[in-house]
Amino acid sequence: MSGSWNGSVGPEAMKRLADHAVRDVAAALARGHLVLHLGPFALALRTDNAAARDFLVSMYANCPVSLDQDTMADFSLHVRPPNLLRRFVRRQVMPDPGFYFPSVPLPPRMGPLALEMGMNMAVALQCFRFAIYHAAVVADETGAIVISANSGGGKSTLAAALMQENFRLLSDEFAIMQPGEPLLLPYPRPVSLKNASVDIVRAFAGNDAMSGVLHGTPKGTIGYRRARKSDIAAMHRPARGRLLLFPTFMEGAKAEVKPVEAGDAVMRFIAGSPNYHVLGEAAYTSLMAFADSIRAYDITYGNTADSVALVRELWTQGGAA
Amino acid sequence: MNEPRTTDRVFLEKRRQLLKLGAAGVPMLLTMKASASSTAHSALDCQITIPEGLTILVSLNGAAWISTTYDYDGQGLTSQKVAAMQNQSQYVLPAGAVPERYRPDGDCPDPCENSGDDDDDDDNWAAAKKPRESYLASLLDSLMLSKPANADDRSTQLAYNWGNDDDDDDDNGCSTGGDDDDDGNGNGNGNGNGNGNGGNNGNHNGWGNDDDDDDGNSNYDTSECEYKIFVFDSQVQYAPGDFLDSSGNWSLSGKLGLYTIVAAKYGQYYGNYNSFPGVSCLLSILTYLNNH
Amino acid sequence: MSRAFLRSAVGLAPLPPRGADLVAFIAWGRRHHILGQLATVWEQESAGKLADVLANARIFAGHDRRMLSYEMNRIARALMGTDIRPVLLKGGAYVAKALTAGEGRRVSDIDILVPEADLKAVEAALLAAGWKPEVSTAGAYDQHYYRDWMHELPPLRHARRRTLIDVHHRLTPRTACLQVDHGAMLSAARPAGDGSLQVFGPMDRFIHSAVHIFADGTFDTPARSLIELYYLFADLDDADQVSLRDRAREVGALWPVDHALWAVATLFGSRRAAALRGKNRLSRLRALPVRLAVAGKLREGAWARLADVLLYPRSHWLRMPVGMLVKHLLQKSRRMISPKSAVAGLPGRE
Amino acid sequence: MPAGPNSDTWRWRANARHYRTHVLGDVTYVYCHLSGETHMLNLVSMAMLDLLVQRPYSLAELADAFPACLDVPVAECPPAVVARLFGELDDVGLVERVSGA
Repeated sequence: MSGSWNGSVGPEAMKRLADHAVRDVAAALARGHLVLHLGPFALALRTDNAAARDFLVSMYANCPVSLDQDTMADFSLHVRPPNLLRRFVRRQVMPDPGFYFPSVPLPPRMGPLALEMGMNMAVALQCFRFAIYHAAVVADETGAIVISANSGGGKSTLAAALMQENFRLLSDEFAIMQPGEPLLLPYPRPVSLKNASVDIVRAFAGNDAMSGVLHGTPKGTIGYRRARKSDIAAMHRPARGRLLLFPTFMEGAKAEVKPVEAGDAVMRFIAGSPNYHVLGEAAYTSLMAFADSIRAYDITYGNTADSVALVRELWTQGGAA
Repeated sequence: MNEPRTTDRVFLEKRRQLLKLGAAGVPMLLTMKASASSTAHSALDCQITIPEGLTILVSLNGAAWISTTYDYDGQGLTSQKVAAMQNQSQYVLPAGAVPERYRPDGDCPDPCENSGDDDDDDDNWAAAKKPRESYLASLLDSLMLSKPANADDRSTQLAYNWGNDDDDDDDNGCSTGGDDDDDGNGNGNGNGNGNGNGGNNGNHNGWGNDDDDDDGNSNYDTSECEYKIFVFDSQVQYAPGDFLDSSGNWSLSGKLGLYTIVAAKYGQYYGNYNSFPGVSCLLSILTYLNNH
Repeated sequence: MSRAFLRSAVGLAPLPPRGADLVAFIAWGRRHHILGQLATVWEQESAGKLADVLANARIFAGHDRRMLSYEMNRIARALMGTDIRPVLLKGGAYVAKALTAGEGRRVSDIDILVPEADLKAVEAALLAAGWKPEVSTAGAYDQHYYRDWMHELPPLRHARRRTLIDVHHRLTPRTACLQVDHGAMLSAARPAGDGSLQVFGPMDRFIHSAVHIFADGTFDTPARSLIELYYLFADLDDADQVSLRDRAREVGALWPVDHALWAVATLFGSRRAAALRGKNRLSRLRALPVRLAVAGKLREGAWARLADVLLYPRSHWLRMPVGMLVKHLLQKSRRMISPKSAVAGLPGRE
Repeated sequence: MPAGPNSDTWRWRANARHYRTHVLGDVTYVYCHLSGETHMLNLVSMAMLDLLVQRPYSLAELADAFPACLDVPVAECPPAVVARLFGELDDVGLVERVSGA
């Protein structure tokens, strides 16, 4: 019985979500048989929530999916009402990644948020094959820019702005690092934008690039900028980090750049990882190689145009570290 | 591998400087921690919205009544007001739910004996370890003081000494504010203020009106010293995850600290039932912590 | 269905051949927290997504294993200079002895056994080395409950590493109707590693596992527990297998061991275990509830809930005489309304 | 800070096979195989670790040798400070007691 147990059909031959009839998609989703294949992960999804379903169909149209119950997945996610009673009494929805994690229950119209949060949770808390760091990653042919997530730093807005500058999107939420090697893997899901950023990004990316807007969520107003077809097409092509940024957005602030010592950068970067310690030596090896290959900066800016100009400059100067 | 460096004068001097820090107690070795802190974690950076006018009444034994409808007049507590508040409370927590630092001291006749508020050690504020959090906590707190004027003062004073200097005029006999003030002076200068000040601050808000000096009612009615009331004058939004340090320990102080504790306790007893504002956000964080 | 899964889990049967069954099998393994064990058996022969899933589980289990080894090292360090040699129980012992039962196993805390006379010294040494009483059980009632009625110190958590340790001084609660002769097992323990820690011999390991599973608990992780028994049984050499029941009788743990042999014989089809049970079967009446519960737990769903109903009172009944049980439950229910702990919402167990 | 009792007669060493190092500027990142933890050591703690790799020291011997190793007078690096720094290494399991000592 050698090599015969693989539990999946070839992902290359797989149809895109948009190529399936919506009815089939809905039926598979209702049973939890829809498996989304994105970057290194296969994620089995299940939901009855109409808002989450419509969001998925629209925002993930170009992703390969399978709709049969034979497909093995890395994680599974059920976006569902908190309990039976709630289904009828006061309708709510929440992500259930299969382990005990009572997340914030949300009104049904916020199904998309529950879905996206759940997909983040599934990876952040259950993935150990790769080291995960809380950061957005974009890249061109020469390498990747890693934007570390400072609270309120504008990571996602900057990532969306850099997409506009012809960088491809690897990931909005996680830098996913290959163990042993400083390679960053794409996981191109929609870029999640909060409050004022929603309109800022809409203004330069255009309405078609955007999801509908959710008002009054626990995180404020939320909207998503979709990953492009080209981002999805490159989802198996890793990139090597060249620039690590720690952004701070301050209304009206003058654009400023300050180099960060590699030793400090590493410490801050690990603090944003949910699983660094689980991977042990493999995570250490790749992170040290990463530290040797990047230049790190604190950047402060007061508007998106400034931040883009600043990153452009850092990107063209110096070449690889 | 650092052979060539060891002879370098600059290098030797650097080591010498570091050694001075080491002799002063600064750690020379840091262990990297993947973060349990919710701020780093998108799934957990949920916010709690405390509705405007929410009041928390705390009794001597640490029971709490929470009401979103009771309209406290700010004129000091009487037994009637306590009864009315309890009647209008939507949520009740049993004795022991609220930590001592938020409870009234109960020493009614004795003016301002030190309440022995020695709970600093169950907070993680000690020393200068968490300047960011304490700053954040105080800032958040300052945003919701009863008196806007104070809020402005305080927000510029960061975590240092705020609350000690201003209106805490020890006016009424049994105000714990007086006690806390002493406490605050004691350790606030050394900037271990989180706790003393936190409690202090809470006092101010609830008792803000103590300044009005109407000791009159507390002479015959011990409600003033058997209960403490905390009022959120305006709607407040905050991320409880900001009160977590990287080890997953809470640093809770002030009114927001109290609210976080009360919401967590509520979640512990009743889960999501009856939608206590913010309880699901807290439950998600607590569950995450318990599983990691 | 579950019995077939159990056999596949330890490699006695092939993996389910159909895709959908394989997906169900992995989902079952995930629910029962035994993907790590599945990985040790099947990762080499897997490809594609299945290999990914098993690799992921192996890496996670590797972390637990590292944590466990390091905790042992730290315990030995904390006790350095004393002549106390704690016995590692359960997972710790399996890792220290590199047993199959320890491979891929998920662990959340470490258990050690020390003679009751050394308890104070051990506690003091651990406290001095950075362990602290776990917040969720630091209240006076819990402390009293653990110290006076149970078989362990209240759990301690290391302040920096946040790992938990349970220090036992006996294998069943003082108050339980089953009293295992832990003294006999303690004196038969043997050194592990550099000798600063000890482990039970193979027979006693099996016996302790059986006691833990069938006589002391709610049987919360049935698949994991049963797989553990299977491997521990397989780890016994012929002579040990033959002497097993005698040793169990000697230390006063015969009936849990008979339950365990029943489980290994029935669920994994071990003839050896079946033969050992021989004619010495427990009376059906005594055996039935436990076995129904095991079967129920394995089936999950409504059956598992039914099994919980059967097992929860039982677990308490096993631990305390009735009068004390009433008192404890009363105290517990009172605590629901009147909590002792003053610190809210701190991370804690349960 | 130390992870357990200590005695002036016990001798300690660091075993370079138990960890890996990577220098980033003035700090060294150390991965410890035993604990699976990554530590950031500065020039002072790294100097002590390097010293303890060379041969075993008792705490008293270390108090003598370490100031010399740093090229500073004992007054700048008194035994109490040496003990505290050693405690930091001990606490994370980077040093081990030499058996028989």
